[in-house]
Amino acid sequence: MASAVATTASSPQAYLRSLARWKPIEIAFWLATLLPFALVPNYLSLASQIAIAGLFALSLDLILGYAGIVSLGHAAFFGIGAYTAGIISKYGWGEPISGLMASAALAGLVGWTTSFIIARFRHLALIMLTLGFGLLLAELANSMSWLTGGVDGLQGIHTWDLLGLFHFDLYGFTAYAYSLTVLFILFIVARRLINSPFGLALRGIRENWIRMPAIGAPSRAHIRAIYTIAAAMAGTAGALLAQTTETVSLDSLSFERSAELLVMLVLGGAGRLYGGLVGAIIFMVARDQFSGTTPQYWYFWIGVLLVAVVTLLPNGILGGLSNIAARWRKT
Amino acid sequence: MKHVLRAATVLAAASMLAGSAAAQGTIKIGLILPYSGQFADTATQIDNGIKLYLKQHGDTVAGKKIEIIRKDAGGINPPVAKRLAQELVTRDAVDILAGFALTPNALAAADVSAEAKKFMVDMNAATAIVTTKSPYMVRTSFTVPQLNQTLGTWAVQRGIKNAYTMVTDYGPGIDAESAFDKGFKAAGGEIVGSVRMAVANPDFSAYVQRAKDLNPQGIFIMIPGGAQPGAFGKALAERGIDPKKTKVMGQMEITDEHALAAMGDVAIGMITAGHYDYNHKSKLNEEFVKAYNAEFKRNPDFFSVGGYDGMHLIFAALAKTKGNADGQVLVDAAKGLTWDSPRGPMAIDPETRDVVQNVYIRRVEKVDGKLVNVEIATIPNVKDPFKAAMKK
Amino acid sequence: MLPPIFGVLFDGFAYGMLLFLLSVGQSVTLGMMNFINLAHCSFAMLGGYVTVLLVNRYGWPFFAALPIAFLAAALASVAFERTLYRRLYRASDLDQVLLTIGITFISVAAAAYIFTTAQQPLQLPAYLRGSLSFMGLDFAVYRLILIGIALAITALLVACLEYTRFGAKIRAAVDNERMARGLGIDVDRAFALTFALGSGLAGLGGALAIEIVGLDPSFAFTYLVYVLIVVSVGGLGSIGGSFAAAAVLGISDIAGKYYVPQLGAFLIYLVMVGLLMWRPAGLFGKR
Amino acid sequence: MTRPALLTRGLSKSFGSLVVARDIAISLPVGARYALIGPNGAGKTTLINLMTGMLAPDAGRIFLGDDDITNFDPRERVRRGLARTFQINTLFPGLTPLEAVTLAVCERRGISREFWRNIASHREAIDEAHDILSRLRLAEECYRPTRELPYGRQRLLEIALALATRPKVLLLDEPAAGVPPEESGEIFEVVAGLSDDLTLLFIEHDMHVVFRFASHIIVLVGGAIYTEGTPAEISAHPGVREVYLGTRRHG
Repeated sequence: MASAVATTASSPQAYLRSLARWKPIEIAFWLATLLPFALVPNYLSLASQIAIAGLFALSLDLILGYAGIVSLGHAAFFGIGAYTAGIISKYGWGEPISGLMASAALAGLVGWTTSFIIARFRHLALIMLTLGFGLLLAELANSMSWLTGGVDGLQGIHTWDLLGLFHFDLYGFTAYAYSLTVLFILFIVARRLINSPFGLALRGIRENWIRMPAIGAPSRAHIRAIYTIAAAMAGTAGALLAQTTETVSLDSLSFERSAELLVMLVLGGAGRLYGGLVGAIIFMVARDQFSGTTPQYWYFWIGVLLVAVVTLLPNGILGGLSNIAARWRKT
Repeated sequence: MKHVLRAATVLAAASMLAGSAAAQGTIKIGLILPYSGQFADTATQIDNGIKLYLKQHGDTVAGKKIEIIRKDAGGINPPVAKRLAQELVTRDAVDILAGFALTPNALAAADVSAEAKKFMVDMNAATAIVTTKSPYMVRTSFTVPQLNQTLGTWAVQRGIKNAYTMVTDYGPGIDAESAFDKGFKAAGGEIVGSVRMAVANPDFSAYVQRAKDLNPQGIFIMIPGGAQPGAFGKALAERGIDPKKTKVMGQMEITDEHALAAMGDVAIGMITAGHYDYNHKSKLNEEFVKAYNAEFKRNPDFFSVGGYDGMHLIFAALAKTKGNADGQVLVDAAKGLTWDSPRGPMAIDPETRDVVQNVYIRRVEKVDGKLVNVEIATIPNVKDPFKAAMKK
Repeated sequence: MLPPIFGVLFDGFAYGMLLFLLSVGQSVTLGMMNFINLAHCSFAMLGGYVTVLLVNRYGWPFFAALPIAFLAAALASVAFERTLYRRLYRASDLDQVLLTIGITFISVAAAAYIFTTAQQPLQLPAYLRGSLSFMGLDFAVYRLILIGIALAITALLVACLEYTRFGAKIRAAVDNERMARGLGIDVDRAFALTFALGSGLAGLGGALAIEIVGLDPSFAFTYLVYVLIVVSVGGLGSIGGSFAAAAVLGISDIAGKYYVPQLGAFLIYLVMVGLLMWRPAGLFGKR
Repeated sequence: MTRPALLTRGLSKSFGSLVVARDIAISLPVGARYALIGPNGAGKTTLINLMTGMLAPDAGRIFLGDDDITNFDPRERVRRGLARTFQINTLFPGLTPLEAVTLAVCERRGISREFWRNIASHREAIDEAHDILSRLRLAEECYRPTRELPYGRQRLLEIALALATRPKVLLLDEPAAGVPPEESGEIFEVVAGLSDDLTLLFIEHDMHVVFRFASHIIVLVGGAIYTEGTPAEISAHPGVREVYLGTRRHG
């Protein structure tokens, strides 16, 4: 795609601008996200949870796909967001939007604090440290059951009507509209960020960590910044789940959630804004369908799906598809 | 915008009503269980109980065909459980929600039951407060205090004057600890120490050593079923604690069939409180076990009987309402129902909608070369003590 | 009379050896071949099921079942290596993660289908389940056996991989595949053999672990975290490192649970985080 | 005499018993074109790593102009005008040369933390990057991902990235390493055409190239300076012929 653009670009500036331009397929994608309202109104709860998973995957993509930080503990921020929103609501303030912001702020604060450690490590040590922090936090939440409700989950969450107008209904109508809107807004933020000088610096870190200091780049400061942003975004996703389902439990912090998130992102294709969204859609729809038909053995089919994607479409679905498209164009 | 929203909601509601109208002659039950993951076996056993009941009694009651839609919650996952419950109600137009192996999932789905006014049958989740979350819910399993507070009282009456408690540091463990403490202290016993153990814990030797250091007359334990009871039993044997001398007590899962096989002879003498075991001596149970084995080639356990009795309750209530599946009508019909179950006499408390049943105190013995739980005492018709205390 | 601390140290060391046996295969595949095999515990689970089947159903002696568990996992892994894994030796880490997680999912479902979801308790003879008294302390027989086997495997692996031609070939093949081929080393075979060795060790580890940790289809996921912890703390590619890491983690976990049970659940993770912050490449890590 | 652009004094480093740098004193005058030669394992790359802060010396001091930079981290040295290239390509394979050089320019200009405006709106930075690429004859290929560029082009991009930091002193670690002889000339012509204000130190094995482009040659053997001097002095030095030039002819 880049080469096709290059020949027509009149100046380097125009070339870079063209890379960031909205493409028709992107607009089509976002229009398609509105289809569930009309086509499958009975699936809006699922659609809402997919949008939340997509937002969560997008937040991981910012650090993994763009800055090359593999995290197995990203659920920590999701959980912090979820518990913050839940606890605020439990103690009497169920207004969703302010709750969302408070959750994002707290998750971001924790992300910023831990980023000072995270930014010092690479490779396996980094993965294991994120995993370790995640597990420690999950244990902490379990032992602080006076605050979190422990294994039984937090009880007594009530989310007020959105904007004082829209009740969170049983059909998930409001939930999906709300989650989708938040996802879209944060997607725009992420998209701008990726196309900014800062986004370029992040890709530099991913592409070559060693070269960065040799061109005078403060990689650690960059990593701290993006880690904080990703944490806040993950916290927002967690808060959305807490508010739309009015439940929070320890699973929101668990290793399984972090691992599942990684699977979704890699399945869709890391390092591509839409990778996490596509991965979340495919993974969650596949799971919903497989587990609907064979509740006991759906793991098998999900496994087959993953193996098939890796062997047929390396670098995730989007990565594989763009490779195929590039090869096809060359011939 | 608001109008559009309302219109869409109405539309969706209309389509749902149309759905249930089309299914005039059927009653749909949405079954939410953790079919995959760590608790898959619990789900399997509950579902087996349900399948057996349907096989024995057919799938029609009061002229209605019973249709079951199964959903996998995949372990402890309340948001998913709640969504599945929502979808079952809105998309599949189910009349009854059932299953629920795990308390957090049951609590989440209870919101849906309350909001949509759907009858809900908790076939396993055992935390006392679960049934308070929806006025349309009944329970056919047991409650943690029902077993453990009863056990605490019984232990003191049998001369165990001091005890050490060891529970896993999670909801059911903490509930069991406080229930046992309550029963034990009220009867005059003394708790000499306690420890809360890590949830992910493949090795118990350190904790057992702590208990041994204090040399109590009794040890009360509460750990999740599955792999841990076996590991716990081994730690007892290795640290030289003999359940024949130090009374090791707990809730029934620590001496279930698989746990006993894993522990071996060290389990002999362990005392547990339970509401069901496949060795319970009654004609009804013998038939049940036989039929169960014929169908699934394994013995039923307390999960199975929760599912079996859950189905019975649904059938009995529907028979009483002549097929009316309205949540309020069904729950009213369910209140006060009594029947004979493989576990013994059983009833639904009309006030709390919770299960009333016999609590059996059992001791592990070797009978014909096989380790089994032998009932040594029966405390009849026990209500959930937690709710009794709440009322006061 | 020995003070109880010796008992705690013994239990901790034995627990560490259990972790070591479960992880050492991963240390071989991840450490030597640089391949992220998250399906490691699936091979361990296979070893476990083979053992249960042979011992419980066919009445084999436990020790006779162990080599079969090793072989079964090794053979199964060769089949996977030939068909799936080898395509991804040079793929990105993330693709390796996705493939092996997929295989783990499949193995979990397959185990549930074939062996049901029930716990599979191993029926061992009484002499393996008792304990020996020595100076007032009880030493469990099974734990002594675990320690013995762990020590033997460490010695054997260090000898094989660091002092034999086979070991040199593998290291050459991993360090510079093209040069190794140029030197006439059959790289494909070296990789397949290493992979089989790693998976076989996983099978053996699984067979030895189930007596303590139990066995059901979720096994393939449950112990993955412990395996990753041991391998990363030990340092990639170092058998000795894994051994030391497992011992440190096991002892601190058991000692922590004994002396400060309030921290029981946190300890193994705290130790891991602390050790990795101190030595990011692991205790004996080179890279 | 004005202060040298880069000065090291008593620089030493060893790994265990292996001494890789022994009491090294180098002085690069402003605008110099110095070559660093020596047999494999002489410690040439190590010396560059010490100067740029990628390795910490055991002893000795490093001055950049008036500043003692011994304790500065690599990034701070770059900001003060000490840049380097790498013997083995250390590029950004997935970025295009335009993106990579723009990144370096943005870092220097201090706008790399700006996350809201599109990169394309930073016209000056982009033009500067394109200008550097043009000077290094990379303009035509600046829209292709780096990993697709021919090897020789990638070597030039190494230099372009370093230039984007606007260095006062540039350390080139075998800029033409691995490039066929017919292409290496192009690379050195580019190097020779760089501004006279820029102080250069390059490592190179090809003696023809060294004698053609260097004004001064430092010979490193076993981690220590064996000798240094003008190309004429070095080519006449009997010891150098023996330990280095002699073996190279056959090696």
